Formats: sequence, structure tokens, C-alpha cells
Amino acid sequence: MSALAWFIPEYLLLAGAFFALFAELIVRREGVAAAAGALFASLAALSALAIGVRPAAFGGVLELDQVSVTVRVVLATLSAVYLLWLAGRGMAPERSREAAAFVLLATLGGMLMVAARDLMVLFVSIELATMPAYLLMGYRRDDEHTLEGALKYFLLSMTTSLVMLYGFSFLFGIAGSTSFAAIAEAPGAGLLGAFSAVFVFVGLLAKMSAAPFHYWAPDAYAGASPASVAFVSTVPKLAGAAVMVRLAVILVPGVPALPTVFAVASLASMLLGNLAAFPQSDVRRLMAYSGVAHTGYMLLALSAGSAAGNAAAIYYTIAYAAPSMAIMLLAAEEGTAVDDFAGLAARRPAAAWTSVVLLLSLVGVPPMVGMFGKLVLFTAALDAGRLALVLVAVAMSVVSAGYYFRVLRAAFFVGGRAERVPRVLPAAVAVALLTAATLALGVFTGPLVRWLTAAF
Amino acid sequence: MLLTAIIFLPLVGAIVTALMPKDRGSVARWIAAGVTAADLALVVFLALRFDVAQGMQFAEKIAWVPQFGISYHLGVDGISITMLFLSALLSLIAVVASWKMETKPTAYFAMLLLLEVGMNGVFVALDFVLFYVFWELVLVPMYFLIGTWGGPRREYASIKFFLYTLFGSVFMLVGIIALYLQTGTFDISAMADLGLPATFQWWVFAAFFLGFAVKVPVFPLHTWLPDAHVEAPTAASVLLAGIMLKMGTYGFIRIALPILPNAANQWAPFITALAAISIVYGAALAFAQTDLKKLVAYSSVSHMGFVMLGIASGTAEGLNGAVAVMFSHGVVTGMLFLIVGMVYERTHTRMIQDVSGLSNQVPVAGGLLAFASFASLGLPGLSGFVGEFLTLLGAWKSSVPAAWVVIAAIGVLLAAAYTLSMVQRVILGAPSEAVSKISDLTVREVAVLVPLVVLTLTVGLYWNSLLRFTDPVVTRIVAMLAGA
Amino acid sequence: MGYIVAIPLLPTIAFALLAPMSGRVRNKAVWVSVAAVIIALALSLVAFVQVWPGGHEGEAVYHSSAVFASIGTMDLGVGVLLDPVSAVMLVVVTLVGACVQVYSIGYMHRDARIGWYYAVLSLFTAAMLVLVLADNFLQLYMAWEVMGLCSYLLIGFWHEQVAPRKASLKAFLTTRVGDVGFALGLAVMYATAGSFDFSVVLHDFQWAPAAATTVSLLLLFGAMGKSAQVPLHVWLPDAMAGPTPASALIHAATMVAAGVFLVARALPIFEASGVALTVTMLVGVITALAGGMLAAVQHDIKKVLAYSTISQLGYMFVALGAGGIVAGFYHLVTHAFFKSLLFLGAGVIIHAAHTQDMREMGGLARKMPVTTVTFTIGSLALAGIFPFSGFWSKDEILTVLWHGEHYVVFALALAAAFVTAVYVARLWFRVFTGPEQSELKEAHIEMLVPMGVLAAISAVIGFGSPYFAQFLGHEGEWPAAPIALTSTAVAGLGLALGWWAYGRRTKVLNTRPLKQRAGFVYGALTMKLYFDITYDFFIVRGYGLLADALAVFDTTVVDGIVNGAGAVWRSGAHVGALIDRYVIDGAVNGTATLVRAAGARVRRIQVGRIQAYQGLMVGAIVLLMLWLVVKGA
Amino acid sequence: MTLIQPVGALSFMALSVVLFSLGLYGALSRKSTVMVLMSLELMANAININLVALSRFSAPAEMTGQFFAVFSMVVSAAEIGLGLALVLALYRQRKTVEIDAMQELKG
Repeated sequence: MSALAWFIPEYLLLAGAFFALFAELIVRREGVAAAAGALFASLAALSALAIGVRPAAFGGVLELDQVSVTVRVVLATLSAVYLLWLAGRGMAPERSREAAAFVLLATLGGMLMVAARDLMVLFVSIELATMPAYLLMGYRRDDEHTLEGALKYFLLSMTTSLVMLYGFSFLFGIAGSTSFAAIAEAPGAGLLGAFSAVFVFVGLLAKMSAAPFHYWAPDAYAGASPASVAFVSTVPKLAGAAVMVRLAVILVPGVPALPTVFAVASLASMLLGNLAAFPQSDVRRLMAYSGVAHTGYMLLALSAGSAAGNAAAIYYTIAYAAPSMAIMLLAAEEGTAVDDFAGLAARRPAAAWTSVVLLLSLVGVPPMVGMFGKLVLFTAALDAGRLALVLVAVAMSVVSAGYYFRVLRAAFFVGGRAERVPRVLPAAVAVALLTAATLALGVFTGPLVRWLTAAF
Repeated sequence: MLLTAIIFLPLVGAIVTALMPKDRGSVARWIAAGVTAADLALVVFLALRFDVAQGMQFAEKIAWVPQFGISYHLGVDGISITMLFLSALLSLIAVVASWKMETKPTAYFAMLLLLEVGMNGVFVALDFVLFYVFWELVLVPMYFLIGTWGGPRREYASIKFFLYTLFGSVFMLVGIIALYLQTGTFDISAMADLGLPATFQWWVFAAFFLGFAVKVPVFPLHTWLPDAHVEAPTAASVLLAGIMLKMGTYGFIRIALPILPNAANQWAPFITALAAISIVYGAALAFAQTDLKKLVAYSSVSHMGFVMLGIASGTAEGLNGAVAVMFSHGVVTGMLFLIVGMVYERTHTRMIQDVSGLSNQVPVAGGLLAFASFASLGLPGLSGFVGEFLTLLGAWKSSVPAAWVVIAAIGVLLAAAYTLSMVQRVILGAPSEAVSKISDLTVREVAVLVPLVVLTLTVGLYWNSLLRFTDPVVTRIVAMLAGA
Repeated sequence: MGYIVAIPLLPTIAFALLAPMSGRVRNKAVWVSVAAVIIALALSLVAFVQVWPGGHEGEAVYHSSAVFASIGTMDLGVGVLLDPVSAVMLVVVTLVGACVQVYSIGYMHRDARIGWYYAVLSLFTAAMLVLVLADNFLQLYMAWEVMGLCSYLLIGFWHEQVAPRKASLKAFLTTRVGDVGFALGLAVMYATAGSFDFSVVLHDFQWAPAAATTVSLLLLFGAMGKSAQVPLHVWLPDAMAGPTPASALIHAATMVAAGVFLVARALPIFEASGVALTVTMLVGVITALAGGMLAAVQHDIKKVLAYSTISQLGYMFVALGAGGIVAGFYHLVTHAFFKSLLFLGAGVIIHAAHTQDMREMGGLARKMPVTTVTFTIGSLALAGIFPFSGFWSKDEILTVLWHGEHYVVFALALAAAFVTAVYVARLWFRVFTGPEQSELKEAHIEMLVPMGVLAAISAVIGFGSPYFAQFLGHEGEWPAAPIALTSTAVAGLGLALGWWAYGRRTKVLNTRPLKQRAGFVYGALTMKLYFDITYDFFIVRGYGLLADALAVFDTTVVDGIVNGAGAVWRSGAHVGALIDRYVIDGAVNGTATLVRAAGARVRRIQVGRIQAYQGLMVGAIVLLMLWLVVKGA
Repeated sequence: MTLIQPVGALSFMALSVVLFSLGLYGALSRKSTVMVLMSLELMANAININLVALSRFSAPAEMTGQFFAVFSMVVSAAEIGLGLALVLALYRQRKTVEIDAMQELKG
């Protein structure tokens, strides 16, 4: 199979995006675009799985190692499940046609980011992944805050990506070439090298909404429709995590200060994320800060600087993505305020107990995958001597139980409206798949982590 | 295969009852009763085939996460079989005791069965991660049991219970990981007596102490217990006091002592001090309570103080006494909570001044409550005395400062004070107007209490019925402690 | 000799049968308990006869035991040990038990819960027999505690009224204080000697004086609790709130004697320590004197007898303290008989006079001849007048004191004897002579027969004292003339004073002038030497206040550390208006409110202005770069 | 000493830093969103200069820097187009492009 064939999943996504745009002109029914998109995305996921690990292609610009393959498969599956949900519920009140296209394009960008081994390709794929995200965040017309949120997201992330690009330019300057391999071998350029590395990671940290570059997230999430937040807060973040790990592997040897930067960012994110999440009454804003907190845990693994740490970081982000997306999809169905969850147990017991599984996974209570993610992450961090940070992480995960349980308290112990949202099969199946993943993934931790560690 | 069946049978039951349609409460009841009865039968079958001489038996080991050395490893020895039996028995009793549960019965029985899964699992797990999974699993059903079917301040009590225990257990996780990094495996039985460096042991013991002490509970980490007990429904209280408190002390005996022997010796004086304070503090507070359930809750703090005293002594008598108190407290406090629950169902009040003169109005209830109270204050011939006396013997024999042992002995006197002052006002005397209209216990309610009465008498009169199981294990642990 | 095991088993079976029955059925099945105790009496006599030739110094006639607990190499057993001491006690317990149970048929027949009364009596008899036959201190301790429970149930038998409820609680807790000492004594014994068995602890193990002193003092403390020695005597007078026959059995003959029995059993340890013996003697003589004086000022007939019991028990402790195990034990036996007789008599008197207050009694002699004769025999025995048993046993104690050169204690013992004679006379004259204050008639036959039996024994048993000594393995001889004469003289003097103060009158005596002159002493005595008041004020109320204070402490401080943390933060941070309803609602506890308050502060950074965010980000980048420069990466 | 020395990479980088800082200052201080976008565009151009200069001085043969600059231009063009579309939509809704008017979302 020639190198071109290795990237069939990407072609499928591209084709899917175009097809989604024109599908509804041919078939009059609403949601066909999203359904088609879901089909294409799942095909992409299967083909990515089939293709598996490949050596570098196109002159070393793209490479499919263990991490890239895993993340590609997960990205495609997540977007397939998301599109399945979108097919069911749609992006009320607008049509979901363009949304499906944006989702597919963003996933395509994410897949390329993960496989990139060259600064140029990386920069272009990062922009390809984030631009549809701007549009998704601004997708809803009826809420006057949506556009403001989207603008904030756009301005702040453009600023940081320019800073990142500036860092790329210096890296290119030092190494004389844009390929990661060359940069890795380049002799450490002292202060300039450090500055450029820091600039690069500022951009990525902002993408991952890590403190102190997270400011856009709460406002953008609060403005956007919960459905789009479900996608934007998980898929691009997972891709971003993979890229950070890749860049960390090549830049850390040259810049010894980087792990400390990660540690500081991790501490700030954990503290700020968990504390600010407490008084929130809007689920989107709560999940925004929760995202910041979980990025903090991921950075803790990264700051360990070991192969196990890097694997743990990626595994943890996967373990975070599934439940977080599912919670936001539930919020899209039930209403974005925490009080909208009131009486959920009476209305929709299945949905209520699903939210228990999802929220407990985010807290890190076994047997859900969140706990195994934290177990692997703490092991790596402790091994690298990050005891203080682990203790903070441990304390903060207890605090996180506080605000996650406010949702549960509303769902179970507070009376709410009786009439239930009409049951839509695809949406229910999508949420069920995500919940099953949250429950079952824990059992397969072993093989997955070993597979990821092999990449470093 | 037997142990896996014992653990996951209730899980199947829980799923089945959870999926039952809401109105089929009665069917859910029978399923729950059937499942718990079958589980108890399996445990008894296991106990009969259990050979006291050998150590760990019925072991099952399947690799789960090989590169981290995590395995699905189960096994049973003398102490865990005792607690497993207690857990299975009290679960069955809890189901039968809540026969007339109307509000959302299917979810209620599902939660009880899920609770049993966690409890059985903790006593049988021999792998740290598995132990931690079951340890945390117990929190979720209990949170919902207290939160949904509890009393007026149930939400506050349930979240407080959840946060306290989660706080402790999360630091335990750090301890577990530290041990893994030091030894390369998560297998508890393999880690026994490895002679780890002393300072490392000290810190890991601190992490474990925090995790277990919250659960025991030891003074000053006990404030969640009274709230949780007062607000929990009867069956949940029985299981909370009967089994879940023992998970903390079982953790000490199964994990802290064998794996970190000289840390245990270093910590012994501190733990004895806390234990003695818990005993006297719990007793004094029980004396001052006006709510029956809170009184029994604080008495649990006092009794568990004896268990900690026994554990800290590190002598054969002390440890045997600790397990004896664990077992007898489970049985006796279970009985107390059941009877208080039954009285509450009839009089709808738990205030001591409103309830008096039970023995005249409802002689069977009064008699059984008196029996349970005397067992609780440690009357010889009943199981309460066995543990308390042995812990005092063990504590005096050990190198622990004598002053604390004297304070603990005074605790026995204070136990008599609060129990009898409760007996005076609630059982004796002329029936109060709340009591004067109530009917006596039904056959079902008495049937629930009879096995507990029989157990209290058998262990009380023939101590070896319990010590036969625990003594071999204890002698091994004491040897390890002496070695360190 | 296997039947020995049956003796304690019979009453246990009786209790096991009676307890689960319903009230009505149980009231008719009373004969089960009576039959059990009578059969036990028969078996005890048989056992006594088999042991009678005596002379086997120390080693047991019959001993069998079963292990009920094994820890490592250590086995704890429960067993039956028949030796002269336990043989005598068997007879005493079963005999008095039988008399009381027969007597109670008449005394309690109208009571609605007579079945429960007999059930507890059987349990008590069983526990006492197990204690007497115990072959190790642990079994003795366990029986000891079960007896405490029975005394609690019997004292609080009429629990509808307040007084019996309070008295039973007081009794149980005070004896429990003693039991704490007993338990600690056992712990020390186990730690040093490694076992509880008499054979090991009393004979094989060589006690170091220091360890022996600790153990014996702790055991003594336990005995003082159960045998109501000063300062743990406060519960016995209040215990009179229970039914009189129960008091006769428990608070005269058996339970209170258990303390003396314990010290008698553990005497080798006491002798090894030496100090303990003198302490026992001192405690004994103080209690004897105090008990006697307090008895002399009581108006309630049962309280007089209660304090008299305390005083006589003090005598036994003096005898044991002086090393005279035979004298002490002999006094225990005689006291058991005449004191239970007096209590049964008091029961009859109270039934007749419908009051317990002696001031409202009088002139019983004419209407109740049998009671008067039996009661008089008992009183004279108590006073220690010649032919009756009290004289012989008290005389032996005085002889032991004299030979032991304890002259001061001897004098005090004599003074106590004098006071005993005074209150006996006071009681006798007040009750039996003087004007009749209520119509009187003789008691039923079931009540009189047991009293007759006890009276006969009290009269006769005195003459067996030397043989009793040989039976216990010591050489016994008739009391020497000089001591006998002095004690009789002292007793006669006491009776004369009693006659002079209370006997001569024709109308109801007014003792006001006598009390004015006694002034301070009388005041102190009526206030029961202030023991009760001090205990109530400091210990009972003190503990109550401490408990309440701790309860408040628990909810505010300990719980508050968690809850209050938010409050501290709030006041410190005086965030005031900004705290929205989550913080006030405080659904989660303090830590969470603390965290929520912190969250509210952190949340304020999110001002919404884009350029503010950009500024913060750029600031962060600049800081990062400065740090890199400083670090010189 | 000749005033004109051969122009080294350093001076180009200096120029790029100056331009970048100006752009950054503009983004932080200008009141109108359009002007903020313009400043961002300025920063992008600064980066392009940097890229081209570095490509000339460190790896003249492959000209990768120039390619990178072209890519960067294309991407920033697309972004600015998207940004202006957003500003236009906001203008239609809020009748203003004042950046400080975008303050409702906070907390």
C-alpha cells in the first residue's frame, strides 16, 4: 500500500465534509448531513485502525506512530459519536448541515496535527483544526452572547497562535529546518532556544485552556450552544495534548526549564480550575473550569518528563474526553443551568444514572475510567518525584467532588419539571456509547497504556 | 471461582432489581432477599470448607494490568472470612428489615445489593487497586441511600459522608502508589514483611492512617458519623455501622500492620492515645445525646476506639480482641439500630424523652433492646465483653503507655453509664404517650433479630467459635510486628 | 463427682426456661426456680458431706475445666473447683437462696411480674454458684459482672417508680467503678503471671512484692466496690429500694460477700505483697466503725440493716487483713445466716406495719410471737451475745487481731462491736416494745418457716467454730476466756445503753434532746458523712456537664473546623455582598464553603474584557521569559 | 569604519521583534476591534519577515523559510477574513465595534 493510501481516513473526512454541505440539497430531510458525516467519520476511524502504525511518509513530514494512530482512532470515533448525536438532536435552532461540515474539518485538522513531524504541516493543521472551532462556537444566532463568546475565542486564540508561530520561526532559525528530527538534534541555543520553546508552548497551553492562558474558555463556553461546546472542549483538546507531548519530547532535552513550566501551569490550572468551578450555576461554565482543572492534571503527567508520564498524559485526556462530551450532550438535551437538571431522576432515570457514572468518572471514583487515568497519572508523577503536586491534585479531586455533586444533587434530590424531552434514538445511542466507554475503558487500561508507552 | 461468585452475585441482583419497572417493588424485594440469602449460603459453604490451619485460601489470580503488576487477586484468611460472613449476614438482615419500603423500592434494593458488592469485595481483595476499587465503590450506593431515603438533613449528611471518606481514601491512593513504586507490585499478600526502609514506611503509614482513620472513625475525624447515622434509613445505618466502619480497621490489620511493621510500632503510642480519647470522648458524647440514633452512633465511635487500642497494642490478645470487637460491634450495633428503627417506625420519634416504658407496652422490643444494650456495654457472657477484655489485656501486656490503658478501662465504665441511662429512660419506667399506643414486634421483625441474638450468645459464651478463625492469622501478624 | 457441675447448671436452666416465657405463663411457672434451687441445695449438702472430713490442706477435692478460648499458646478455661472453702460457700448460697425463694412466694404473690422476679433470682443464684466454684479469676470476674446485672435488675424491679430506677443505676455504676479496678488487676496479673488459673497464680508463680501489691490492691478495689466498703458503699443503702427478700439474698448473704470471697481466694497474693494486707485491714476497720455509726442514726429499718451489713463486711475485711482467713470466712458464713434472717424478718415487719420507718412502728412483740423470737435470735447474733453465732465469729476475729498485736485496730473493732450492740438494741426496742401504732397480725406460714430455719442455724452454728477451722485445714480451738468476756461485756454495755435510751419509755420517745447534745456528730451522720452529696455533685453532675460541654465542643469546634472554615474565611475575606446563595445555602460542609468562597474570589478575575485577558496572558509570557533569563536556562 | 556593513540575520530579527511588539501593543490598546485585527495582522507580518530572514541566513539552499512564510500569509489571510466576518456580524447585532462593549460574558 503506497504512502498515499495510509491517509485514507483523512480523505474520507474531507469527502464527508463536502458531502455534508450538499447532502441536504439532494435529500430534503433535516439531520441527513450529520448522519452522513457520522458515517464518514466512523469509516475514517475503522480505516485508521486498519492502517495502524506506519513509517514516516511524504519525506518525513507525516508519521503514524503508536500515539498518532491511537489518537486518530479516538478523534474519529468521538466525532462519529458526536455527529450521531447531532443527527438525532440537531443544532437547534439552526440547521446542523454546516455544523457537521465544521466538525469533520476540525477532526481532519486534529488528525493531521497528531501525525505532523514538520513545523509547517503542524502550523497549518493546527489552524485547520481551530478555525472550524471558532465557527462552531459562534454557530447559534438566537443568543446575543454567542457572537461575543466566539469573538473572544477568536481573538485570544489568534494572539496565542501568532506567539506560537513566532516560536516556530525561531525554532526553524536555530535548526535550519522545520522537521522535528532536525530540531531535536539542533544544539541547544541557550536563551533564544528557551524563549522559542516557551512561545511554542504558550500557544499550545492556550489551545488546551490551561491556566494562565485559559481566560477565553469560560466566556466562550458560556456563550456557545452546549452541543458545540461538547465538541470543542474535547476533540481539539485531545489533539492538542498529543501535539504537546510530541513537542515536549523533542524540546525538553534542549530546554531543561520546560518541565518546571509545565508544573507551574499544572498547579495554576488545578487550583484555579477547581476553585473557580465551585460557585458556577451554568453547566457550560462549570465544565469550562473543569476542563481547565483536567488540563492541569494532564500537565502534571507531562511535567514528569518520563515516557510513562507522556503516555499517562494522553491516556488521561482520552479518559477525560468521553465523559466530558457526554455530560455536555446531556446538558444540551436538558438545559444548560444546573437547576435544569432538577428532577432528572424522576423524569429520565436512565439519563440520571448515566450522569452519575459520567460525573463520578470525572471525580476519579472507581470503577470508571477516570480513576484508572488518575492512577496511571499519579504513578508516573510520583515516580518523577512530583509528590507535592500529586498531593495538590489529590486534594483538588476531592474538592471537584463538591461541584460535580451539585449536579447530582439537583438531579436526584431536588424536584423538577415533570415533562420529559422526547426520546431520540440516535442521541440516546450516542450518549450510551460514551457512557459504556467510560465504564468499560477502565478494564482495558493495561494494553492501552503499554501501547502508548511504546511510542516514546 | 467461589469468591468471584460471592462478590458478583449481588451485582447481578442489583442490575436486575434496578431494571425492574418502578411499580414492581414487591418482586424487587424478593429478588434482593433471594440474592442475599444465596450469597450468605455461599459464604457459609465457604466457611465450612475453610481450613483454619492454613493461611490464605480459595485464592484466585488473573492478570489485569500486567505491566503495572495489577491483578484480579482474591483470597480469604481467618479474619476476612469472619468479616465476609458478617457482611453477608447483615446484608440479608438489612434487606428483610426494610421489607415495607414504599418509596422507590427497586432503586432502594438495587443500592443495598450494590453496597454488598463493595463490602464483600473489600474483605476479599488481595490486590491494592482492586481493594481501592471496592473501597470507593461502597461510597456511591451509601451516598444515594442516605441522600434519597434519609431523614430531614439527608443531603448535608450524605455529601459530608462522601467527602470525608473520599478525602481519606484519595490519600490512601497516594500511599498505594508509593508502595507500588517501592516494591513494583500492587499485590498485598506479596508485600507482607518486605522490610522496607523505616522513614519510607512512616510516611506511607501516615497516608494509610488518614485513609483508614476517617473510616474507623478515630477522633477527631469522626464528625461525619453521627450525621450519617441519624439521617440514614435503618437498613443503611445497620450496614454503615455493622460493616463499613470495620473496613477501616480491617485495612489496618490486612494492610498497614503486615506491610509496614516497624512504622506500626512507631505509630503505636500515637494511635493508642487517639484510641483512648475516642473511647472516652465517644462515651461522654453518647451520654449527652438526646437522639437515640446519635447515641448509638457515638457509642460506635467509643467501641471502635477499643478496636484501635487492640490494633495499636500489637499483641496476640490485643489483635484478637480487636477482631472480636469488630465482629461483636457489627452484630450488637446492628441489633440496636434495627430495634431503634422498628421503634421509630411506630412512634415516629427518636427523642429519648419522648420514648419511655417500652418493657411494659412492648415487652419483646423492650427485652431485645435491653439484651442488645447489655451486650453493648460489655456484659460477660455476651460478645461485647470478649473483645473489650482481650483488648485491655493485650494493651496492658504491650509496650504501650499504661496511662492510656487505664483511661480505656474507665471507658468501659462510661459505656455502662450511657447505655444504662438510655435503658432507664427508654425501656424502664411508665410508658410515655408516644409509646402507649404502639404494637409489639411482628414475627418478621423478631426473625430478623434472632440470628443476631444467637450470634451474640455463642461468641459470648464460647469465645473460640470466633477466635478459632482469627488466632492463626493474628499470631502470624504479631510475629511480623515483633520481627520489625 | 460429676454432679458438682449440675449445681450451677440447675438455676441456669431455670432462668433459660423462665426468661423467654410471656409474663402470664411465667408467673405460674415460679415453682421451676424454687425446685431448681432446692435440688441444688441437696446436691450441695451431698458435696459438703463428701468434703466434710476435711484436712486436705489446699488441694481440690474435685476439679474439672473446659477451654472456651485459646490465643496462641494461652488457653482460657471455665471450670469447677470443689475445695473446703467452695463447699461451705455452696451450702451457704443454696441454703439462703432456698429460704429466700420460699419466703418470696408469700411476700411477692400479689406482684404482677413475680415470674420475672424468680427468673432473675435463678440467674443470680446460678452466677453466684459459678463464682463460688470458679477455678480461675477470669471466670470469677465474669460471674461477678453477671451478678452485678442481676442486682441491677432486682433493685430496679419496681421500675415504674423513680427511686428504684435511680438506685439500680447508682448500684450498677458504683460496683462498675470497682470492676474497672478488678479488670485492670486481671490485666496486670495476666501480664505478670501469664494466666488466670488459681493453680498457676496462687501456688506455682513466685510473686514479686511490687507486682503482688499492684494486683492485690486492684483486686481489693474491685472487692470494695462489690462489698460496699467505704468509699464505695454509697449504693447499698439506696439498694434497699428493691424487694426485701431480694435484698436478703443479695445484700446480706451472697453478692456482697463475693468481695470477701475474692480476697479470701486471692489471699496468697495479698500475703506476698504484705502492704495490701494492712490496707485491707484499715479499710475494714474504718468501714466497720463508720457503718455502725451510720446504722445507729437511720430511721428506715432496711437502711439500718444495710449499714449493719456494710459494718459486718468491714469486720470480715479486718479479719482477712490480719491474716485470719478462717476467722473472716467463718464470720462471712454466720453473718450470711443471721443477716438474711434479719432482712426476712424486716420484710414481715414492714408488711405488718405497712411502713419502713421505725418511728411509726412499735409493740410487735405481743401480736407477732414467732417473728419476734426469730428476729431476736438474729439480733442477738448480730450483737455478738454469747450462745449465738455472731459471738463466736466476732470473737475469733478479735482473737486474731490480739495475736497479731494490732492493738489499735483491736480497740476500734471493740468500739464497732459496742456501736453494733447499740443500734441492734435501738432497732429491737423501737420495733418490738412501746405502743402499737397499727393493727398487727402474724405473717403467712411460707414466710415464717424459712425464718425459723435460719434462726435455728444462727443459734446452733456458733458451737462448730473449732471444727470449722479444722475443716478449712487450720488448727482451731475454743476462744480464750479473757477476749470472750471483754467482747460480751462490751456488747452487754451497748445493749444497756440501747435499753436506757430507747427501751424505758411507755409513750413514743422524743429523741430531740439527745440529738441537740450530739450536735455536729449527729448532723454529719444524718448527712451520710456527705459521701452521697459529694459524689452526686462532683462526679454525676460533673460528668453530665462535661458530656454536654463536649457535645457542644463536638458540634462547634471539631465539626466546626470543617464547617467553620468557611466562616473564618468569610469574615477574614469580608467578601460580604459578593457571597451568593451557594455559600449561604452551604449544602456542603465548611471545607466546601471555604473552597466556594475562594472560588468566588478567583472568579472575579474573569472580568469579561478581551484586552484584560490579553494583557494577563502577555503578562504571564513576560514573567515566564524573565524567569528564564534569571534562571539562565 | 564603513557605515554600511553587510546586513546580518540579527538586524532582521531585531526588526521583526520591533514590529511584533508594535503589533502586540496595538492589539492591547486599540479600542476598535477592526484595529485590533489590523495589529494582529502586523504581528503576522513581523513573523513572516523573521521567517524569510532566517531562511536566507541559516538554510539558503532549501528556502523552507520562504515556503513557511507563504503558508503563514495564506493562513492569516483566511483567519482575518473569518475574524472580519465575526466583527461584521457583531456590528450588525450591537451597532458598535468597540472592543469594550463585548463585556456581558463574565464570572
